[in-house]
Amino acid sequence: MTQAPLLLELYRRMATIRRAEERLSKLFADGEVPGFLHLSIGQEAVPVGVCAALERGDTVASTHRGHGHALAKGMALEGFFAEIMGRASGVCAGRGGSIHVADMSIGMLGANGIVGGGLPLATGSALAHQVKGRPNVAVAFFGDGAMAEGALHECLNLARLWQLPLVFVCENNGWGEFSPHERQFAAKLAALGAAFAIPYEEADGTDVEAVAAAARRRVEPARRGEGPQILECRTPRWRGHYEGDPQKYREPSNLDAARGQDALALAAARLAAQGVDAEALGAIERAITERIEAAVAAARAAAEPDFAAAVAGVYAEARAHA
Amino acid sequence: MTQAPLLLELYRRMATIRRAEERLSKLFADGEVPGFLHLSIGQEAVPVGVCAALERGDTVASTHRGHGHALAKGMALEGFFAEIMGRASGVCAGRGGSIHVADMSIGMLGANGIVGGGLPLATGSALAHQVKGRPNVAVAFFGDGAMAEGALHECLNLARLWQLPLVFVCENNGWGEFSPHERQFAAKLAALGAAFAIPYEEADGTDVEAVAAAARRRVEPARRGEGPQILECRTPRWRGHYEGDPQKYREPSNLDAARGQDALALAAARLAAQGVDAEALGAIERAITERIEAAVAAARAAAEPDFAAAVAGVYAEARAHA
Amino acid sequence: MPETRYSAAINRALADAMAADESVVLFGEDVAAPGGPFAVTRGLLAKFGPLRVRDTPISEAAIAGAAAGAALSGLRPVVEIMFMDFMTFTMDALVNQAAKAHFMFGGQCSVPMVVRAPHGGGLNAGPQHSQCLEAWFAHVPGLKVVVPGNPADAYGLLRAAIDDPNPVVFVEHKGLYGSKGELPESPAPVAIGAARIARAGRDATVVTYGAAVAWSLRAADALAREGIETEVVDLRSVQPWDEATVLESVGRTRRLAIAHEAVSAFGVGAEIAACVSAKAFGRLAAPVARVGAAFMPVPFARSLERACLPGETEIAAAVRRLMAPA
Amino acid sequence: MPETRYSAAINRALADAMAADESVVLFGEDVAAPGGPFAVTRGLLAKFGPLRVRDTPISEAAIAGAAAGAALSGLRPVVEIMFMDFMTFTMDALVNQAAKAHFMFGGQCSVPMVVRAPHGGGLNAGPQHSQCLEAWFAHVPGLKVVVPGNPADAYGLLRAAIDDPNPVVFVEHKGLYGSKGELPESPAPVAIGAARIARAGRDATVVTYGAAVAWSLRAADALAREGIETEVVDLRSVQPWDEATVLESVGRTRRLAIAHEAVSAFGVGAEIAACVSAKAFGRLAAPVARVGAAFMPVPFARSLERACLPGETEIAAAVRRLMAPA
Ligand SMILES: Cc1ncc(C[n+]2csc(CCOP(=O)(O)OP(=O)(O)O)c2C)c(N)n1
Ligand SMILES: Cc1ncc(C[n+]2csc(CCOP(=O)(O)OP(=O)(O)O)c2C)c(N)n1
Ligand SMILES: [Mg+2]
Ligand SMILES: [Mg+2]
Repeated sequence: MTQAPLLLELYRRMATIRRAEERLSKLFADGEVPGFLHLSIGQEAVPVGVCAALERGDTVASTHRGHGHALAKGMALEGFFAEIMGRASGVCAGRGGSIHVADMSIGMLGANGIVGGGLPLATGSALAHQVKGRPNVAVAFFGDGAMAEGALHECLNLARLWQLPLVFVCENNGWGEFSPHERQFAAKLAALGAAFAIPYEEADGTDVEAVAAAARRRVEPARRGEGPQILECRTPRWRGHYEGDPQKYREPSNLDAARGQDALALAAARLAAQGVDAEALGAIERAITERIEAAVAAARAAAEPDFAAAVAGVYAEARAHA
Repeated sequence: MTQAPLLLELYRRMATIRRAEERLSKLFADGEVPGFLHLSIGQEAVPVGVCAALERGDTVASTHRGHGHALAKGMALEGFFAEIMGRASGVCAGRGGSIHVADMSIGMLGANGIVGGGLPLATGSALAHQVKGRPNVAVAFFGDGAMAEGALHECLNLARLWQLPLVFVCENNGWGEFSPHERQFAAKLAALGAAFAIPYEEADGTDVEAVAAAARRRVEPARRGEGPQILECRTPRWRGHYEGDPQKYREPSNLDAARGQDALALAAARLAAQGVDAEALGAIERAITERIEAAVAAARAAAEPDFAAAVAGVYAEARAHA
Repeated sequence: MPETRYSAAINRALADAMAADESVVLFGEDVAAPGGPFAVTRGLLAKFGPLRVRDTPISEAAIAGAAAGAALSGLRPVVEIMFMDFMTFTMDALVNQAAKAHFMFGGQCSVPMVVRAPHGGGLNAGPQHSQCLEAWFAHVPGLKVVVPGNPADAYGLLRAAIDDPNPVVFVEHKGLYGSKGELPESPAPVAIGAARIARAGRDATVVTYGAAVAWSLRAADALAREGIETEVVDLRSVQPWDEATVLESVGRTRRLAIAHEAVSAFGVGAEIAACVSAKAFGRLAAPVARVGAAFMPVPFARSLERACLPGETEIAAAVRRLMAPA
Repeated sequence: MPETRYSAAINRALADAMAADESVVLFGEDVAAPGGPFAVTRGLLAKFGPLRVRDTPISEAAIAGAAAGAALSGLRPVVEIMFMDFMTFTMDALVNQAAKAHFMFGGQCSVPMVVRAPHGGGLNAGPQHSQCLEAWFAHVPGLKVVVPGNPADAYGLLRAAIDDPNPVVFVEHKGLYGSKGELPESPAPVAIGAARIARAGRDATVVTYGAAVAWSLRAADALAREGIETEVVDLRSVQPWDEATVLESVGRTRRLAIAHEAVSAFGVGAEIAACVSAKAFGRLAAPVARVGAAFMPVPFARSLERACLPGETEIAAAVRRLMAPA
């Protein structure tokens, strides 16, 4: 069993994601977040568990539902909120928004508006680790809906042929937008992995300790040069596909079942059993809330992005040539 | 054991393909065939065996190595040679050439310059059979090199989800252009089929009777509405990737092994054992040669394609609207 | 002439086409049971059943490719690609297969398929959910590209697109779905390739399409208050585009601005400007002006997106410059 | 100044770039062990080893996408797409990922990758193996598009493309691989975006790129015999393109023809024609002419392909029309 300090830290990270997204939901409702907003509330154990197995130099390619990946990999709340609120101080200077939060300094290669879009990016990132001889792995997060994209097939194959240090992490929340997974994909990821001879493991995506342990078991062989690995986490989708989605296509029982799986509550119960009292958790929550409110306030106070800078920012500057 | 008359007919079809392609090879060397020429010499048992299980209304999407599929499905030699020689009387009016021979009247949806390009076309054709309630199947021929394209994954999935009357036929000749299959694809097609719960069968692609029997076993369930099927045929690549390819990348032993597998010789030996003598086969061969020479002569005599007709042929004519 | 939403007009065109021809089928991501991501296909599953109206997995390449194969085998598929940005995955099926089959098979077959794809920004949906990529398709012989700007055209052009024996990219605008306009009780198809004079004027011509038609009309209103009478030509389709109508209008006004939401550089407006500049050479009173998005990915933040995308103000300014003495 | 083949110049640029920078890696279908389908990458596997030079499976989408991911993580990948026609599969990786990453991540990163892709006809390779699709990429903010027309430029522009922090589509021409030209002993990079006056002339300007440069020079020779002095401007890159050099030349000659192998409609020439017609308005002696392929898929048969694709004759004819009194 994990020691309380580690679990407590995992709890803190999960709670940060949960509270940050709850705050975003409110900001969205109030018109302070433009565009589409896809929340990962309920799924926090996956990014937090997986990123607990990663090092700073490891890289992560994410999805449209990428807030958890960004924060779990270490993105600062200030740049995060400012970006999603469209400010100049955003981590992407307000040009990307929720679907594109990225922080190269911590190996977070970006949330991605293209379903399956992160798969080839992570494949290439793993190639870079391999060529450069770095002791790092790349992680490709993808949803169950992304399994149907040809990119999965091509990347499983390429990663296996080249024995890349790449961990495929599927966040299987049972839904691709408004359609249940069963109606979208006819294969099991385990069987696909077996077909490519890629080690596969499933973890309970509500149990952050289980995810962290499984992630370590997948990351370490990849890091040692034993080739790609697959981790599939079943995880609940608590919210609509995006904020504002009335979820008419969803049975109330399905929603109830999802809400019954609560990674935070599970971790809190374990912590309680280990003697971490409500008081301690409350203090953590208060600290999180303070940091979030500070980030929101800073974002509100931040400047609008500068259009001239954006115009000048389409191309990276080339070295001068004759 | 198949009765001689059927095997004799299969022999005749295989010999037609072999002699036609040998003739093309000569015409190409003589400068009478423009462009690229991919020959399927040595692989004749696959198209002939598979098409023996098909009916006229069944549809076939082919590959860049599509002469065998075209002739086995019933394309007339005249239009075939004229097309590959670039004449107005070609089955595609000289606009497509070898890589695009097609004959919609017999359900031959075209050879295809795009590796894997036939897979979605056949998927759609199978959908049409299903929607229209036709008792037909579609066949997607593809090479082992095409397995790496995402299209395979997407189409396996779609065909299985919709239980389409679609037979995936892989012609595994061990090579994708200049690279051996093992270095291009890390999975076995059988395992991929299993992952999607699509029935899979392998057949010896040198044995036309074995291919025909296996094809019947795959086509009939698809026709009955039991969903997609996979047939993989190992088959030898006798020639270079295209005519003119010096095959420097290939071990002489690999080439010798391929040339040792001869679908025509195997069928001839069986026919001999069944009492069909060399005389009878000789007569068949002579008839084939005559038809081929007539087709070549006709193509040579045929007009150049008309450019104005081509310009006018970019769009199909729409009905008039207000 | 009841008022109808653009999305409802599309829905009705689909329903009417499906009722008229059993070969018309519909598939795409979330178009059946959920009724479409923008609710455009709502009710069609119930009306026409699961054989003809299908949800697909997230497999854009297979969606487009299967549509081409189905069209070769007797269906008239209408498929939806949820955002035009994802047409990137359909390029092979559309360009190498669908666009070329009629030609390269010597006229043996046609490929009657429609790909519906909403383009455009204005929703702060960011760089990967806002693009206008119609110029790519207009450059491909064998494809048609239709861009309706109002509900009546959405209906009529979609009926024509479905009837058309060629592959048609049917470009909708996300920002127009909620807009209203008149739709006759028994609406008729609208011929692809025929522009519409959306507003007559004698001083300058604005050639435009899609959502930019409304911006142009508003610009024309503003200009009229300054005494500038602007003719607004709604192309309705960009491949083919109605050169005759455009040249006729420019022949009268001698001044042309082209307005679209796509990036100007190498956009649809370039072809029109090149063509008109050549064919009306010596008869223009001012250089042809182009109004389009700034040359950048469509940015997320509200102020950035507003500054990036063109609108009424930019169009009016362009026309004013046309009118300025040289 | 030894004579070097275009393909050898590319090979040398790759070798020199790989020797100069360990981050440069190469992958694509049959580029390593077999040395490339057109033998362009021959010998590089032996020189730089299997870690940096790799054969890939037939997975164009993953090739381009992995290149983008590798570029984000410290490599400078150069990948080959065997025929430009297959770039259809790379559109998402290039357009939605590579082109936008620098911008949409707020300048945090760059995407230094090169996609080499041979375009063009002349081999009777038919509709799916002959296309010139560079206009698509030129329309995408964030991409650069380079089109060398001779060995020295192939070398110099490829070195610059590999050095460039942005994704570059490097367009080669299959018909040029065997062509020869001078390459200095120590060739230098050539700046992307700077055109080259390939031949000076006072009467008319032909703006061109790629294989059409040679056709234009031959046309200029023919025209010179008729007393028409044609200036030939080799753009060398079409995104960005060297507006200043073109405008300067046209300012002198007052006559412009644009020649490329791609289909004219909505092609690269449309942008140049639109831009020059506007910026040199009133100073042109004749309408801007465009020479390009007929609006059709590139047909297979020899006579059809010849009639479809432009060449010296068409370019010369266009210039003669420019010179004709109005
Ligand atoms: C290529 C592409 N196709 C379609 C979409 C629209 N889309 C956005 S999210 C989504 C569902 C994705 O499902 P899944 O991968 O399971 O992720 P989840 O939303 O469940 O986290 C779809 C279809 C897209 N963004 N990109
Ligand atoms: C999309 C695409 N990528 C690459 C090619 C170039 N190419 C033509 S055939 C071929 C090899 C195909 O191998 P396989 O599918 O095994 O067929 P075979 O040639 O062995 O019959 C390649 C790479 C192509 N035509 N299309
Ligand atoms: Mg999901
Ligand atoms: Mg093969």
